[in-house]
Amino acid sequence: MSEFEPKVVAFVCNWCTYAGADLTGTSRIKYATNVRIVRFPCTGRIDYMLLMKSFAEGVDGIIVSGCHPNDCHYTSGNFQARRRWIVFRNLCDFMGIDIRRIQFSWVSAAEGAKWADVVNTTVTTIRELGPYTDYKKVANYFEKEVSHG
Amino acid sequence: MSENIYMPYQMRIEKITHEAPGVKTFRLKFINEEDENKFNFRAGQFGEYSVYGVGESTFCVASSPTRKGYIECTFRQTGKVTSALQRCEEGSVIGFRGPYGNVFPLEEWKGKSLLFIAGGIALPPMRCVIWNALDLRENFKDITILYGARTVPDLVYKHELKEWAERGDVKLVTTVDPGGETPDWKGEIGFVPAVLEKMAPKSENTIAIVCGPPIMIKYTFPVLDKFGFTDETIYTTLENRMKCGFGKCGRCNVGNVYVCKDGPVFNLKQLKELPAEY
Amino acid sequence: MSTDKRLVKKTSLDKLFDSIKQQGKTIFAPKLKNGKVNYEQVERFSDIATDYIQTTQSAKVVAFPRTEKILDYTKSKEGIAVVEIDLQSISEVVIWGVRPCDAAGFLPLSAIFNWDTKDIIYNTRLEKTTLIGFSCNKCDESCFCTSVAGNPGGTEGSDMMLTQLGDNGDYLAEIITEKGKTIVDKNPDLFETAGEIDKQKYLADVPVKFNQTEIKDKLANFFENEIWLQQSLRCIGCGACASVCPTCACFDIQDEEHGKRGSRVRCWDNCGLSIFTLHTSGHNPREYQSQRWRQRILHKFSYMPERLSVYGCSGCGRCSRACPVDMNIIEHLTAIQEA
Amino acid sequence: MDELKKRAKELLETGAVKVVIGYEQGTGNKTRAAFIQKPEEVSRLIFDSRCVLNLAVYLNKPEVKQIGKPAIVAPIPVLRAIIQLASENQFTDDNLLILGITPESKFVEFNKLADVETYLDQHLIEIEARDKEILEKLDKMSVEERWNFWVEELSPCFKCYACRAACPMCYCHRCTVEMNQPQWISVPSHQLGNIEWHFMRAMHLAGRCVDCNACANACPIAIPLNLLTKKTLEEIKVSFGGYKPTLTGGHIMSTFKPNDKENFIR
Repeated sequence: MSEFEPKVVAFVCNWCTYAGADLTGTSRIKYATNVRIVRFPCTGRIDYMLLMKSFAEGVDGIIVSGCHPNDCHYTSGNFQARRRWIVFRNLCDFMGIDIRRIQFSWVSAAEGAKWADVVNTTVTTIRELGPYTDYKKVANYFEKEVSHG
Repeated sequence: MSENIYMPYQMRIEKITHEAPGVKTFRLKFINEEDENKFNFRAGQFGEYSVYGVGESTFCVASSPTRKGYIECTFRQTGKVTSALQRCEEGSVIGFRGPYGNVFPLEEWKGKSLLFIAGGIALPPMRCVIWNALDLRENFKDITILYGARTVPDLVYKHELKEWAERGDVKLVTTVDPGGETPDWKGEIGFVPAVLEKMAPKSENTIAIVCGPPIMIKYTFPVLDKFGFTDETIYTTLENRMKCGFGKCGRCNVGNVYVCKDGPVFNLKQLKELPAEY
Repeated sequence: MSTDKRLVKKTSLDKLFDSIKQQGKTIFAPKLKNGKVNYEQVERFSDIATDYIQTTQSAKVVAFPRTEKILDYTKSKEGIAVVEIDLQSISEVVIWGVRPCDAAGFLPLSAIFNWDTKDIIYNTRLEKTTLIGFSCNKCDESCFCTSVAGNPGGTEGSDMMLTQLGDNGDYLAEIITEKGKTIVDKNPDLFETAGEIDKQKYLADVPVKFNQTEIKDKLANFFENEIWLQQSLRCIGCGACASVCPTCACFDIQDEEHGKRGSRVRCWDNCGLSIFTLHTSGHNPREYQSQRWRQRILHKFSYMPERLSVYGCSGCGRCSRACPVDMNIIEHLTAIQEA
Repeated sequence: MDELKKRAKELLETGAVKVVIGYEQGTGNKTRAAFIQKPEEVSRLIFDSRCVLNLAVYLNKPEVKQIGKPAIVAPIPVLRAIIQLASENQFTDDNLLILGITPESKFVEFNKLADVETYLDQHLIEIEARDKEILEKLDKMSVEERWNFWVEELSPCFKCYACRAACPMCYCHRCTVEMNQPQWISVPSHQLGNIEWHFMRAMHLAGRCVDCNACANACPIAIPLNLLTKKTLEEIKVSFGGYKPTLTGGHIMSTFKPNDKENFIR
């Protein structure tokens, strides 16, 4: 069997982390290629349902990242997001969703190296955890005959 | 065709026409020739059009049964499926189940005059009957079409409107709501019921076919009544939310009538017997 | 065929269960979970619940599952490959412990799925289902089968009907259909000959609460009536009643996509939900709960008997039991009859 | 109870309210909502431990609104719901009268919503010991065990939406599940869609749920779905100092403190 390559999706804010990730590239810092970046105006816009849908669509890990506290382009979007993440993460854990697979971080536009590190450590963690089969099993309901309850 | 009544025919989009903002007409061809040979429909019927992965949506067949080899549908982008249809390109494959529902009794109307009154996106269900009647022109006396839309760009089938206007055997009146006209607009300006009143249609030996938004219908019926149209000579086609198309899913049930089975075509007499739940 | 009557010893009941199980059939039977009894796939005879009046959900799931595939599709560069559901793949199912009202519920259900076009998916599922009924020796205040032409020992819809002859007694087995006969043929030793038995005295006494014909006649001219609003004022517009109903058949058709593959599925819907009839334009023909409540009653007790010659109710009382706000159907129908 | 009936009668007689929403004896051993519109019918009103339906759910029902100004019989959970709804601008002092019922089943009338808020300070939301025990039991499980627990519990859900309908806080004209562009929650009921639906429900109620258990009581198949909202209540207590319905304080999930504590963001 071929080695497991984690699929990781990153939801990042436009102003800090996306620019930070850009800097990682222009600084020629190498990092894991397992991540697909999705850009949002602000972390406040990152709906938790997007995270749920990502797992349903088969990702093994998720990174959510934005501006450091007090650095939000819209003043408070990241503070709002942080509250939501606290409850979201707790509820996920309570429902048995593996929160080790969701990495939250603050990465500024200047932190190109930090972005590479966040991605690399997340990918390493996910690689150790293996594919998220528990969720995939439930998400692949369509493989089974859908009937009887 | 499969015994599974939910299985759609596979159709290829042969041609897409932009009719108006958000409104497109698809010409659909059967991928499987066998399906095409077996397929038959009559004016007034509808089908379930589906985009795989998105779902099914209900609307009428807009082309005439006299034109063989293809079907056409016209729809406005409003919901989930119609939005997905809007994104389809020529050559894409979509599903189609049908035809469902009853028909306009064109046979019964032989020898009579026809008055079509349509508003906005409601011309498509009528276009099917109009072409059907025009292709069998000798069967009918006068054919009059009154068509109104909010604005000039909102008028659908602009090419065909031109064609009808140029034909000597059709009287076409087009109108747009006040404020919806363009500087070079040559048609009427005013709401459909008002324009109809001005036209003073003759009710003698005439069938009126009305289709449009509820508000237009509401004010058109009294005008027809004023000119002597009886309830049996006024026809319309109902739209209700539907899923199955064959009287099972329960959605289109109005009184003891299933719009998808007993309709969508009703005359005013039948309509008045229904509870007002449509 | 005239009903063949046999006797099954109480002590042989588990053997009968095991024998059916060994034939490779999936058995659904009432099972206790979270304090509620429901049909579940059961592996052992001892798992079957015995002390209950009625399961929360009806047996309709075997022929009309809450979600079932109609077709599968795969998208690729070459186009879309559509495959319809393989009816052969539907497995043979036995429902053990069906109540007479539940079995009778398949009649209106079949009428809906066959009144015009024939729904082969539903029909195949039903064909592959064997219903082993158990008559009722007790009932509760929600039961009203006798008001809708049923009875606690009714055999309609079942393939075999078992009636326990007194507490701890043996069972009278009525073999109603070929499917029922097959079970007997496979287990001849378990079915002994029965003498003359009057099962009537072992059945629950379900009082008649209303007259459905009278109600149907009344409903013919009852559309505009303040009773609908009065009755539905406390209705909160959920779909619990329709979901547990053995005869509710309203459904939705939806596409479920997962990557390049997906399925078109048919799933339950509820006329009690406001979105049921909502047009894309925003217009809703049944905007208020009172209209939706009226639709529910009229559909079952007026439209269905008129159009399909069968009432849309088998008197199981599940809707009343499941309702979070006590919309009791007996109470409401009686009020309509008396109005 | 007599006091309550007397007051209800007065209110209807004087026309101060058009309807009194209370509890009455239902069928069997059930109780249910009563909509008393005539003074002579106040005798139908009852209150006892069986009256667990949260009547606040009716305040947003169009047909009930059409009757006219209501008075509502309100035990503690209903009072909490009223304050939360008022803070969400669902009604004001002018269009509602509150006939409160204390935990000792005593009648207490409130003239103003603000008085209710003050009164509730003495009755903060406390998760019942029995539920706490279950939450603790679940917390002790491994992630896999919890996942399996919820998959098993939520799989039978057939999406009748009784939980949503019974919840006073679920008053949106169009719920997210009914939005289909995009389709966040699958319409058909299946394992994944059910988990997503209940997860989303709990998230939407976080910081708003008044812990009345109406959802779990309404579930026809007895899914313990109130555990989810209880868990969010617990977390809110730990992280944000707890939830209490308030007219002015802002909502837990739409406000923030710059120094909100967490330990998981890198």
